[in-house]
Amino acid sequence: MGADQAWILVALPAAAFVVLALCGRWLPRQGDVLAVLAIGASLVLYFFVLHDFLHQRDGLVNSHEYWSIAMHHTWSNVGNFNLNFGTYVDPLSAVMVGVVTIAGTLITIFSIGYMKGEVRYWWFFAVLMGFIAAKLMLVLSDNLLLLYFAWEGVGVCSFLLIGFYWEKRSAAEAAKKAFITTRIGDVGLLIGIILLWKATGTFNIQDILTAATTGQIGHVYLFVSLMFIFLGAMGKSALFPFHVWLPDAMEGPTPVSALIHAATMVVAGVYLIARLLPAFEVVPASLLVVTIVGLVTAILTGFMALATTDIKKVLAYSTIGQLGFMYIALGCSHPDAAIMHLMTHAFFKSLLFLAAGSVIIGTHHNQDMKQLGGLWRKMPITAVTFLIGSLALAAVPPFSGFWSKDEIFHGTTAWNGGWVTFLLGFAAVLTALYTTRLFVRTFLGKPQDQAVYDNAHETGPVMVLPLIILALITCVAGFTVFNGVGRAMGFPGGFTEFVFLHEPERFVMNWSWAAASAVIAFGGVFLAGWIYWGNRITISTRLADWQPGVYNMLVNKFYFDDLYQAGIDRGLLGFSYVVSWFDRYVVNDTGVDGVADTTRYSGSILKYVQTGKVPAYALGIALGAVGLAIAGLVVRG
Amino acid sequence: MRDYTIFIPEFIAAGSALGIIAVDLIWPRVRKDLLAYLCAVAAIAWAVASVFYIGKTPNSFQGLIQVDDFTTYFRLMAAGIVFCIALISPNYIRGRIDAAAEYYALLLLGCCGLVFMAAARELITAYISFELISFSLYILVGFLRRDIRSNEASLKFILLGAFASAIFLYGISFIYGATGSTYYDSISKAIDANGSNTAIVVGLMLILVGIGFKLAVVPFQMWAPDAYEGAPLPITAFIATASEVAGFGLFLRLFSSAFHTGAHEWAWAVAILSAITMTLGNLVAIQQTNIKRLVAYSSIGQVGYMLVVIAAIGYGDAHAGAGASAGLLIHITGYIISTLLLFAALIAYYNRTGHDTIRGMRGMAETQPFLALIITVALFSYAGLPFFAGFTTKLLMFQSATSNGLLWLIALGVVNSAISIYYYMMIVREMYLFDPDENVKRFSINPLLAGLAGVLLLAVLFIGIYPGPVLHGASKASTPLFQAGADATSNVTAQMLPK
Amino acid sequence: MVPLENYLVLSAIMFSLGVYGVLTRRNAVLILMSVELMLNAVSLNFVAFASYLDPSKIIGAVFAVFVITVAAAEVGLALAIIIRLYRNRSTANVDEVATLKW
Amino acid sequence: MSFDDAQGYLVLSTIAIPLLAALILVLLPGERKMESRYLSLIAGALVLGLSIYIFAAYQVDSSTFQMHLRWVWVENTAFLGKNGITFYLGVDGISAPLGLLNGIVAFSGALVAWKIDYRPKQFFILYWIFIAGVFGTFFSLDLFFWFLFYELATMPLYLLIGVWGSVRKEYGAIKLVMMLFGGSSLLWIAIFAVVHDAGLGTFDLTALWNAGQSGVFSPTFQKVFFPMFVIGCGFHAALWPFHTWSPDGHGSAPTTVSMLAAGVLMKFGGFGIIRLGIQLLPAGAAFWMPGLMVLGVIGAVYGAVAALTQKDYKLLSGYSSISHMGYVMMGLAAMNQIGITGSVMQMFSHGVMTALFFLLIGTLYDQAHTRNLPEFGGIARKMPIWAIFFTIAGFTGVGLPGLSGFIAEFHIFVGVFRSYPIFGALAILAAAFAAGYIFRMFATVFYGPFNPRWEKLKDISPVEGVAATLLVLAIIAMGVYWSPFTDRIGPTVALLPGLTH
Repeated sequence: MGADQAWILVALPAAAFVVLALCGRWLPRQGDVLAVLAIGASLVLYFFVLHDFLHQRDGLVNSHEYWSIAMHHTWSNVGNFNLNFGTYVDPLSAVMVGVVTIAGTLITIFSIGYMKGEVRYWWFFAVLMGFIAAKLMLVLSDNLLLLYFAWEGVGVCSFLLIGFYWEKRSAAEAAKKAFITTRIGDVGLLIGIILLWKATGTFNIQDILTAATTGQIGHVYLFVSLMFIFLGAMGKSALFPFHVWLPDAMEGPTPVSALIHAATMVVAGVYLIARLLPAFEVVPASLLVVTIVGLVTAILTGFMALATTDIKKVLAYSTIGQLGFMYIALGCSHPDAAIMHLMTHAFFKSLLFLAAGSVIIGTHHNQDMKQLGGLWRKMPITAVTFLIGSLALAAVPPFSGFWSKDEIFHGTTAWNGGWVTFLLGFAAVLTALYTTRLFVRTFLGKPQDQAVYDNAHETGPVMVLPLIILALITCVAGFTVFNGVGRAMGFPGGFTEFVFLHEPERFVMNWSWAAASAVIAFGGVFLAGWIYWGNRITISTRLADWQPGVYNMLVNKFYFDDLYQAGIDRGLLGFSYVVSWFDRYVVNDTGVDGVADTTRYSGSILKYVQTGKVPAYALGIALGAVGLAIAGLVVRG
Repeated sequence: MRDYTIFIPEFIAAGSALGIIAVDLIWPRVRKDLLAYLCAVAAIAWAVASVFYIGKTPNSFQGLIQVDDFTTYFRLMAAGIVFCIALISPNYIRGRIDAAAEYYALLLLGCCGLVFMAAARELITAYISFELISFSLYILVGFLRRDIRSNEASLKFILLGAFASAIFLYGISFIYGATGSTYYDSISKAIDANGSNTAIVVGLMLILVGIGFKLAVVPFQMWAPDAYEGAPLPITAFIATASEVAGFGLFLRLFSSAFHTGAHEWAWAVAILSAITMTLGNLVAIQQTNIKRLVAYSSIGQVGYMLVVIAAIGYGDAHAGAGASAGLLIHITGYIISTLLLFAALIAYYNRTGHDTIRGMRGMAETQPFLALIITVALFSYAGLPFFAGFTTKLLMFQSATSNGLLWLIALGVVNSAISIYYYMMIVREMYLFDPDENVKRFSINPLLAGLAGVLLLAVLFIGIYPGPVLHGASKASTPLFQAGADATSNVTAQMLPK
Repeated sequence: MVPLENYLVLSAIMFSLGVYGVLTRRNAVLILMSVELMLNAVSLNFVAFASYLDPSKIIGAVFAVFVITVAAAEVGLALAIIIRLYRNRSTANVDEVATLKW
Repeated sequence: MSFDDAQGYLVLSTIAIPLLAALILVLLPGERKMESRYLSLIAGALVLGLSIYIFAAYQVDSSTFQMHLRWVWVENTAFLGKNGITFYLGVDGISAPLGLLNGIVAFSGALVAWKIDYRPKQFFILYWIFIAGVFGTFFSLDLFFWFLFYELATMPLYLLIGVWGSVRKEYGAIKLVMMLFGGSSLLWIAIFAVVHDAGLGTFDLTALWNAGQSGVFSPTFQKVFFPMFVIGCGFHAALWPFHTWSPDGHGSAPTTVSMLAAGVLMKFGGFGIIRLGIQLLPAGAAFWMPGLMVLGVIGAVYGAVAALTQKDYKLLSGYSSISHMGYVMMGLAAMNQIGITGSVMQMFSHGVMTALFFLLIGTLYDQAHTRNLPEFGGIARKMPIWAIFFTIAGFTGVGLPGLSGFIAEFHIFVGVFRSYPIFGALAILAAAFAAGYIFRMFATVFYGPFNPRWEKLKDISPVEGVAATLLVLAIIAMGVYWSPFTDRIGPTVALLPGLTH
């Protein structure tokens, strides 16, 4: 099964989706086994594809050359405007497919336990498979149009999954909000794609990149189209102005949050920008924009995470923060750091979400820190796995988070002036802070709500197994950066030699940087531990009294949600009322009915000419005759 | 050179008119329906006789009456009208009119007048036949002796008719005075030779008044709504068809052969009259509640559309004029058939329910679906909707009349026919959208009427779908109009006048 | 020879008197009389044109005769209708006879 | 009789079968309701089969008129010269997909009309006259018959809406009919002028096209009469200022009629502009197309924004039709091959989508008898299958890739971007608004807490289910594999005069 049959990876989950959607209800165990088989098969096939892909490299003369396998055929053409779709496998997409398939398999297994007893059990797996198929297509597609196809497919599946419990009004609203916000982003993406097509005449990514790098597209034009495409990425990755939908998306079941809102969907934007990075490099200003947005998002969500008490919302904000980190790495034109962080983040964040899920199942559906506390005695395995995940998130050494965040720090040195590095450090500290706060308030200290604490219990093996596997992966994932480890696994070298922008660079352990980032991580952890573990409640309440304004602002997520809601209600819907009023009363009543009434009214006036009296009629005739005669003479004269 | 053989069809018609009166006098107790069938048979004989003249070389009686394809076309139309009116009248007349014989005789004589109006090539004959059909109409309108509305209508009709014919005569005297002759050809040669002067212009305008009155052109149309409403139903149909056909017969003949050389004098006047007529006719029709008055205004509107062709004759050259008058002939044929179809249904409904207001037709789709279908088809044909005669004929007429100068008038005509769709739909609305009043139950209609209505319905559909043959006949009829009929009359005038 | 214009002016005056009569009179019979006056004016006109312009003088005279006969027939018919109306409505005043309107 | 003529008779039978069905129905006694329904079903199936065959049998490589049938009707009489009026049918890349659309909508309409039991015979007579009119307009190549069928399709609407309509049916009926006839009276005038000015004394469109494209009409003539054609057809296509019949008319029409009116009748506008505007008066088109683009954009944005706050879902889908037809106008106004191909595809996609929309709305309205959106809630629990169909229709409206909506709009956007980038961006923004009103409808109608008032709602009936499945198949077919459409439409559109490549 060679790399150019990569489309089979997409076909398997897609077929599962069709089968489950049509007759999932009547399948044995409502089709969850079929789902796991489909995603498992894709995982196995992925390894074959990877194996074949790596061996193709042997034939290359020097290892520096960038190799890839592309396969496409024409789907339709209108004159010279032909759309051809196909797959494109290269190191970047290989890693992404790996992340999706591994995380997907584990999460599908986990959700068998989590979703037991749900009303539409089969529908959940159907849409899950649909989502995975769309995500794989997105990653493997070789042209922007097919990418946009998959992009929208991913959006729809996220809408269906967020709105899975659609009986709840909040879930329905959250799904609607998520889809519309990402849809606005997609509008930008579509405009960007068409602008690029207008300049290059093709949708194929590689052709566009070569056209951009060889300067065939004007700088300003390229900048505008890249900004539009970045708009799409911002929508999907819930970056700064569009971040409002991700916290609400937690309404969906936890495996959904794990898979979609941690591992795969939100990182689609990162993949897209990484894929188009050569074009971004042609216009340095765009890289600056990406970095700034990344920074603002990281810091802002860091603060928000500190204020919320719902464990899933904290993880959601942390996801947005980590995405900010990835965009900063991209901004510094280090896709290797960004993709590595993406990979490691996918594993430890899905671990955290799944652990949070098992906490929710274990404590019978409550997820508010104020009720939880001291759970580590009741749920030891979940507690340990949660600890490993949070340490990785806080970038504490040996765990995977540390290596990838270190790479990002290394990348930010590219910006002179160091202000990026400083802000990144600050964001890293914030990350460590809220991660430790989350762990401490959930698992350590006195149980806040005795009732919850008493009947808390460890979740079943189906859910615990994936947790353990993910925990192992989290520990190990960081070491892939080393050359030796990579070579042992069959890769040409360390992670940075596999995924690179211009040329592979061997990872060299820079002790000073490693020490600095370790200090930041431990500092944050101990600071949070001191605040929250010792006399924990008083400190956070003191913040509320000391600076009520700041605290309220944090709790209300800087009032962005209300800002957008007001903007829509007053702006858009107001404009819509005006337009429909205008249509009803001006265009319709005066324009159309007005004309009809005037004709009818004029008719009713003219009818009174007919008085019924003979002399009046005779007068009509006489006047007509005289008028005609005079007019005849006048015209002739 | 008095060739009486050319009048055989008219002799048959007039003879049978007198025959009907004789039959009534001899057998007073004969059933009145028999007279109707006699009249119908006479009409058929008339049509058959006139068919023989198709394609014959046109010869004229002393240059006064020209029998050519144009006259044959009008003979066939006249025969058709009499046939249909004769068949739809009997069960209307049964209770209401006692002098049935005179009724049918006048129908026949009136239509003779119609044919001669179309066939005349000389002003005196034209005037005489103009008066012949007017007189028969004055009497027929007043036939319901005890109904005050019929009396009032005929009074108005005759007073205003006399007034208008006086003006018409005054115009003719001026034309005669200016050109020295009453023969159309010598008039046109005279105008062509020494151009037009004030006398001719005034004369032309006054002639326009006379014909305008007959066709109910605005501002001379005020008699029409009252006459339509007052007259008995079959006679309303007779007025709507016969007087229109007669008026346009005279209009076409007179203005194509006599005044075509002085066209720039009257073309603009006809265009303006046409514009006013169609607009007022359609606008006032929207408000009507009585079906007969609505048909009156709708026929005023239709006259407005047909005047466009006369204006086109004025603006265009001989070839364009021939094409345009062919369009007019096919439209007027379609219009007659639709009107007869409409009135056949209205009479059947009136005989049974006695309603002639639109409100009275409520729920007809329930009580008598066949009649409702007939009325809808007739109205849609008036409005010019597809598959029905109105659409094809109106389209062909307007298309033939299109010339750069007249496009505004045709645009107005099209807009007016769009307006007319509204009030025809209002009648269809009354019939289909509402349930009938409780006391009216489903009833059957007289088989004769139903048969006639069915035939007319097929005719309307035929013209609407396949206008080929009728258009061919109309174009053959309109060709002789524009050939200078010099050969027929020149030798006669020379011969008559003493050397 | 009296010039043609005099005759034409005379007939024009008679014609307009007739029109005035039709417009102002309320009684049907008097309207009828004014119409007859107009017809006479027309026949005068014909005869005048015939004598002055037309060498054969035939057509004008023939036309005048026809006008007179038609006028006579018209009067007979109109009076019959007016009598019928009078029997039904016992009035010949045109203004009262106005039920058919609008 | 060559194979091509045989196919010509097939095209003829798409018009003849509906008329024959109407004729048989006339002769059928009124009370026999089931017979009239079965007859309509058979006729619907036949028409569907024929339209599919015509679409399939259309040779993709030769983009000239195929399957043509020509009977000389009236010739060399009065003002008509050589083949003055000919009954001339032909199929080209543009009319083949639209014929298929009509076949599909006709069959599903006949199915949906199954539950009409107030005088079904009369309903089906008028219904089949409408369908014959639509087929005639798409396939006839003679201006006389084109216009005859154009008006024939509009004629029965008054009675269809007036007798079988719902709320405010009289107002909706007379407004719809009067506005459409107002529009077609503009067409009358323009046709008279064109036929006269061509000087050939014939209504044959192919002759008129050659005259038009070879510059017989003077530029000023074209500048005057092109807008008349566009506005005349604009009434049918709900072009912006002439659109007000769409919400009211569809609002008060019965389900099947609003399916037909929105699904097919609105396509007359776009089709007419191509046939009579672009092909006949290219110079006029070149001059006026920016104006049409502006109207199209206004229509697209205006319709979407107005739909955002509609309380009544029938009006809402009326406004959404205006918005989608705005895209069609923009595609045409782009005057390049991709744009016009996109607009023809959008005509097909919107036709099928709106038919599905109105079908589903009709099913809900017939049971709930209220059209006020806020009163609904959590319907999906009571009507799950209906909810799935509605979701698919909604996603097509939003323009989700994989469904026909996206690929059609995508071609239009690409085409419009090529000539007017700003308008293209505006159009894509309007597409985002579409997501607004459709998802607002989803959230209020399906999801959210269940409103106990709708306890007794039953799911979609099997007959309507079949119709809805047919429409969904069409949507997905075009959404996933659209090259059959682009291969047919593309080459024909390439032949249109005055295209900027």
